Amino acid sequence: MSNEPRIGVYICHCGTNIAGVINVEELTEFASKLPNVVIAKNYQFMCSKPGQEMIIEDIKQHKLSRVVVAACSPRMHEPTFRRCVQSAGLNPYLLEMVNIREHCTWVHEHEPDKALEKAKALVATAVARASNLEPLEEKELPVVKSALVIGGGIAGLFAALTLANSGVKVYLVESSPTIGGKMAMLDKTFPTLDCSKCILTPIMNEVANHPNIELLTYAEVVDVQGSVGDFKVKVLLKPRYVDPTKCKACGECAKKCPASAPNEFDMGLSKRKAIYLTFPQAVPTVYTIDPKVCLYFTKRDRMGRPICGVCQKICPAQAIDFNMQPKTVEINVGAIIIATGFETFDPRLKKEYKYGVSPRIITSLEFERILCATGPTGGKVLCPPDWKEVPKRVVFIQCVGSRDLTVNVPYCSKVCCMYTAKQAILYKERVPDGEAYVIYIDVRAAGKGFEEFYRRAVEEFNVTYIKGRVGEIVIDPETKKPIIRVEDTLAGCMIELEADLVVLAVGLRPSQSTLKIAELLKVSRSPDGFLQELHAKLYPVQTAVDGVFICGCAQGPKDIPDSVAQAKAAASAALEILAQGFVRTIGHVASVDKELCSGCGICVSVCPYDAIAIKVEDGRRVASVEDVKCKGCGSCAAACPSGAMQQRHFKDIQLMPVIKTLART
Amino acid sequence: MNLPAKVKVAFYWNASCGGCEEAIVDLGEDLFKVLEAVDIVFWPVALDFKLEDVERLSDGEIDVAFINGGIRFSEHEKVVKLLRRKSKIVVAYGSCAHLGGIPGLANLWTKASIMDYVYLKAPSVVNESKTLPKEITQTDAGDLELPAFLDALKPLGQVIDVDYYVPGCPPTPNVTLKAIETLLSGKLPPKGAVLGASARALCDTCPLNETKPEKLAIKEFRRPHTFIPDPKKCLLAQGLLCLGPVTRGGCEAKCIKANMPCTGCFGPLDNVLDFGARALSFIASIIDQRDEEGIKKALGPIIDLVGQVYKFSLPSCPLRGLIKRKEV
Amino acid sequence: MVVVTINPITRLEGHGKISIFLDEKGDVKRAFLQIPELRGFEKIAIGRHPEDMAQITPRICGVCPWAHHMASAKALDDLYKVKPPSAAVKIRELAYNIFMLEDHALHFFVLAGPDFVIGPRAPRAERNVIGMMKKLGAETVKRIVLTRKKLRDAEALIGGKPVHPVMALPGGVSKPLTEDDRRELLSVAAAGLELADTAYKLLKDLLRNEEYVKLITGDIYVHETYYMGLVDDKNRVNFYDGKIRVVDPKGREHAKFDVHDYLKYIAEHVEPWTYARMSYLRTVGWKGLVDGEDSGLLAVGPLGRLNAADCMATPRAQAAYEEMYSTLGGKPTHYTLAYHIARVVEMIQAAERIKELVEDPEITSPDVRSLPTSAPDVGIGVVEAPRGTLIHHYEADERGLIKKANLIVATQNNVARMCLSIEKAAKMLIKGGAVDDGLLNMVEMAFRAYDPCFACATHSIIGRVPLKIEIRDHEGRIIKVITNVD
Amino acid sequence: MSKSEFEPRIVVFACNWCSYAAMDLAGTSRIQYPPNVRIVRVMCSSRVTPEMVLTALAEGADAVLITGCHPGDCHYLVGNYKTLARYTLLKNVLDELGLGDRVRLEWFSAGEGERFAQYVRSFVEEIKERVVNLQASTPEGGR
Repeated sequence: MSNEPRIGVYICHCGTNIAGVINVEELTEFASKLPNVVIAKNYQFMCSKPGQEMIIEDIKQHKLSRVVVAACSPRMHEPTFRRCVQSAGLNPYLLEMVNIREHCTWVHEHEPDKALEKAKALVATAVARASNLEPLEEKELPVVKSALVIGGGIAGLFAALTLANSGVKVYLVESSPTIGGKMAMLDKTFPTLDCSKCILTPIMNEVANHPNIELLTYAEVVDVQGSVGDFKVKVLLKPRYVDPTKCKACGECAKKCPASAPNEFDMGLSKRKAIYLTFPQAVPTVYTIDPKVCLYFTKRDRMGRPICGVCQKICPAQAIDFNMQPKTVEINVGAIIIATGFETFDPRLKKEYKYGVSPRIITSLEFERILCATGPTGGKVLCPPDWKEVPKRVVFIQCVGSRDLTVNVPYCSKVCCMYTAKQAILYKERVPDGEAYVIYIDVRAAGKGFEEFYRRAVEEFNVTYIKGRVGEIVIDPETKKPIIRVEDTLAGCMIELEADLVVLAVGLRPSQSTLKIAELLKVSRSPDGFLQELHAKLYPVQTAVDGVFICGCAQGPKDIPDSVAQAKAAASAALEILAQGFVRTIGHVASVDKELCSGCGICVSVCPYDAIAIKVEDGRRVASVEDVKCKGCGSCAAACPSGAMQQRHFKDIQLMPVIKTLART
Repeated sequence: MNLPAKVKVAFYWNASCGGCEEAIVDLGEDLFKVLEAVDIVFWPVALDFKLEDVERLSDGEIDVAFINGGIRFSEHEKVVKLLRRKSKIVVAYGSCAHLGGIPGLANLWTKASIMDYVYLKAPSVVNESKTLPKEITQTDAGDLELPAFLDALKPLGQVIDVDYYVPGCPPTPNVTLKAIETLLSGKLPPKGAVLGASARALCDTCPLNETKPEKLAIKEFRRPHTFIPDPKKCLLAQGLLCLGPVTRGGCEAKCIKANMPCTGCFGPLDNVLDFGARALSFIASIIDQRDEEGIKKALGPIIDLVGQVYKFSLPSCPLRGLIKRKEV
Repeated sequence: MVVVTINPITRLEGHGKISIFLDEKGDVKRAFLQIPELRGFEKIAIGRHPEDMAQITPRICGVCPWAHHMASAKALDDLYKVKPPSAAVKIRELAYNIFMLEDHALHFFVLAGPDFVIGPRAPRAERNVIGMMKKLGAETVKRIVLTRKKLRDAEALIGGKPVHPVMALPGGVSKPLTEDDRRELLSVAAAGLELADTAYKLLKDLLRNEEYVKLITGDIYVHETYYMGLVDDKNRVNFYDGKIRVVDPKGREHAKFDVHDYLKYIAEHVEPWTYARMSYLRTVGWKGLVDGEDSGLLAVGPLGRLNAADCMATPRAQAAYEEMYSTLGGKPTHYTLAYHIARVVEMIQAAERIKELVEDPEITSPDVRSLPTSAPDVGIGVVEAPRGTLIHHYEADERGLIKKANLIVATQNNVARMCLSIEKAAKMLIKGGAVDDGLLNMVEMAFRAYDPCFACATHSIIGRVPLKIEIRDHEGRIIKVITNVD
Repeated sequence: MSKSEFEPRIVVFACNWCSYAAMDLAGTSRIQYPPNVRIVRVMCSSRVTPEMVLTALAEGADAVLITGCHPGDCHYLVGNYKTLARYTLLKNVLDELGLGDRVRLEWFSAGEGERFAQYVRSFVEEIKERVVNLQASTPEGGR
């Protein structure tokens, strides 16, 4: 590069948007006299083909080494003009844009003189900055063509399938013994009333049998190192104590097993054995021993020997292995998709709803199990805990743990209105002479076929909707039945409603795994606790951590079709990186002058991306930046007490002239 | 620039404490070596050359003038301007000449408020006639003159053109020797350079640097008298406001070795515009709090932030001309 | 009207200036010592963290930073009402005695010594440290230089840096001493004693010269004033701690008080022709720059301390002390030049005390910090600086910041007497316009005795000392130039 | 100088993602505000150093406005928390130097174009008021 920069200044009329307010000729004249400016021109539409060609021509003819374009916001056309100067052989970072439209003529339309004065200051500033700009390089780093999907619910399954079908090797990690997630627990799905398992299990099998998918169930991600394109992930495989390669899932073991525990899959409404298969269609179809319950692990005789081991004795496949140990495997992936799902709100936090006080007050997910053919009642609608009485009046209460600031949940859980309508319909189908009431704040039925579905509940199934927020539920001391107290805000009167069964439509919360994974991967969470997308509209499945994507209810409450759509979106976003085969670093990353660095480590403390580390080089501690992790915020440059750390394109020597020029003019 | 074999050297002090003079004497045996290599033409502390003698020298005749202390009196201005004219190289020696030093903290107040306190309000003063020192006092024998107390203290570079700086309060013998060696070597660094010290911050040579945790995260800073720090662990990591990260190295970490945090007497590094502002930025960067209340809590014990970050450099702050000085 | 100005002569808070006015006959009409220096440390203190004062105040004087460091430390202990562990007190006292010895030695050997060793009227070219080297022998001088370095290094070992130490904190010191440190310090103690002995031997040799004794006890350098210094519970000289004792010109105890009462006894006077405040006894009152029993003027520093105390705190120093008073004809002694002798007596005490403290088993105790528990309020501390009594007085506001500071620096206590000394010497030595180099040096000697910081001397370390005095008539014409410049 | 004649200069630091976008939005919405502000674009408000603020003031700016994404919305996760900490400390020092009222920190989301314009309007008024009052109270006048 020659010593003195040769700057070309290009002022755009933007039709009358700029030229209609300020005198562009005068501005051009002013620009032409600024230091190092070789040429200054104006043109009607600089972003048009002729405008760009003019710049390209000038760069070549006048040997311009810097280009200043005074036009619209750089957020608008900086990429355009960067490409433009690049096509003329100039490094794209040697372009400087001046925003004289959004920040000047459009906001000072009625003060043309002052606007011109300001435009001059802005152009002078850009010229001052342009002189100190440096060419920057965007590096291309190779990408490992494999992906990790965390979570085996419907979102994780579709994310995995989409990637696998595109030829990407996928590791699917699920913390429970089977994939399928919460959807496997559902009876039917709204608004079409498809059988949930009927549509889910084929997908589960497809995943299990896919040659590109390696299923790691009963497993947890414990450590993640590296960055986009090259993550090194440690996965802990918990011991099942059953050899999955030998187990034929004949079920003999469970029949003989003497120990039992509440069945999580039935929300504790039924029991399972210490050795169990979560549900008959579980994938993998392999039994698992729960060491917290199993007598082999929990009880010893006087000699210190385990008191049980019956399953091992009777297993025809000899699959039982009590000595199985946890195992850590290490995998190398280019991208990660988080699909760790949700948990339901714990209604105990709403004390006035008496959940846990009366067995007649249950959650919607519990009711879902009651409705389900594989559930505790085989699909018959009966009252817990003795499953004898058919409830004749069921009251559904909406928004339990949603839109409720008293329990710190300001958001709407999105699915409860519709699943409640579904459950009311299913109840009425099975107990036609029963009464179904829904107490709601608002019915939110925005979705394809949703409003129609809700109308069906009201009109076809005579479900009674009462608008109001339940004040409290009391238990009748004699009948022991719950009595709901609510103000019907439409009728304007207090209502007391005795119910045989109360179903609390609990909201959705981020799962524990989601919280853990967020911390591990340094993905931030939005105030609601769910994972924070990079941008709510433009980058809804990306995160601030490059190469890490999110989908399903880990990102926020949503229904099945949305989860599936988002899963495919996350997969396609991951594919952008994986298919391209490389990642490109940005130009404006931090860089350290090691000669000046004292290794004090202040920069390490501020980096949100762990892109800086202190390394010992030539016996000295110095900061070292990992370009691919750096996102170019510049916080480290502001923190560096030595001036050793600088952000490229925003160095002190590039910003200070800007500030001085602006402060003086 | 090539210096003659026996260079002519002047030493001068302004509003200084004499510690810089002591620092020269503390060269011990090395002082004799230095004195052999140079010809001292002015050193009021040690030699009785008069200003007139300096005036008689031709312009540029002095090869190097080492000037310490800030400029606080009219006479200081007069002398340093004279020395500038007579010297090829002017070196601002020590924190006060370099940055203003601790006496520069007086710039938080107006000149009148200082006079008012020292001569009228101080508890031991008995001054019913409200006498203040003045520039000319008539006595029965004749007029007595005093130099004028200036509005503010200035570092040397704000009064005359300074070629080089030697940092420290006072500069250590090693720093002084290195600076003199550099000057005598004939290979002169670019103008404005800081001589004798490191190009990197104190942390670079601090024996405790490697004990720093990976990320510094301070929930609440602490003051040195409130707890007993672990002498084998980074003091900053323990919550003491150690300015080692922002302070030029070269002092051999003497304060740290005495279990006390760095207070910044060696001043900022080359790429740093303002010591205090840069210190603020790094201090803020390691505060592990996210809201205003938390940040204030973290800073809570550090009530006198100005006194911490500008202890040696207030007169060098770019805002010096804008400061609203306190009048009481 | 004729004015002789010696400028610059000294450092106090900076430069000093002597102005001598001659009348038409060429006799001295008036002579003034002016201090043209002010930095405003009492104002700088306001708003600071109290514990910072131990590092801020040493910047008042880089020659005696340890005195400010210690006075500040004691004021801070008092401010926070915290008692340092006894090992911490001993470490402070040890460092302080090392400093006292080193500072006194510099003055005796380099700054004041040549006046006596070479002779007050000897040519300037010889009356300096090079001349000392010839007279004492290069070996002795080299040993002195090395011992001084040893003492300075010991200061750094204990306090971080010799100039502007950092060790003192309210409630103790920042760093305990190790056994390794003790071994190092034992050799320092031995060297210190040797240094004090060398000085004492030299002094005794000098006092054998009757001419010097006559000079010391002559009427040029004598002022009857009050004397002030710290004494311990047995009225022995103490540099670090004790009560302030004042004796009158007859040697009778005038007052003995805790430093908290200093405002009852000490006041300061302001003159328009100097930036230095002048201390005097509030109990007597400001009577102008006059001496005698009615004068409230004080003398502090070595002579002030010895006159104000009943005896020394260590045996060899006590012997030297007794010898001094017998040589000078009893106690108190008002001879200004006796400062030099008193300084050597103090060097012996400092050296002996260093040894005692280094050998104290407790000196290596790790327990060197007491943590303050109460909020800062009012704190006053005192030490004996080499040049005299030094008082720091701080008050804190409700936020715990310094809101008020009063500093009575040693030389402020002496400055009035210095003015007297200079004027008297000038009047007695300069007559009929006869001003020569030797005479001017003798005027300066009146001033140098006080050691008002480092550069009291117009002595050179090397080479010639040019001096030029222009005497002008009342129209400003030069009527005479006295110079030794070639 | 009267209030109407005095035109203060305000240097505004804007982050690329939220506040700069808010200023763009003010433009595209043609919301008018006084031309006294001069905008410096950085990627994140956490790039703004106290030295930049000092430089702006020392070089003649009457005030400095630092802007960024709302807390929790930082494009770089936590950059604006660092900005807040740096600003809080700087403000502490500037208050002590009597210059605290010259520097502000304000968050603007990309959608707050109107609020930005409104903020600038009142900020400019406030500074005019203050500077003119100050001039009236000091005999020398002028800055």
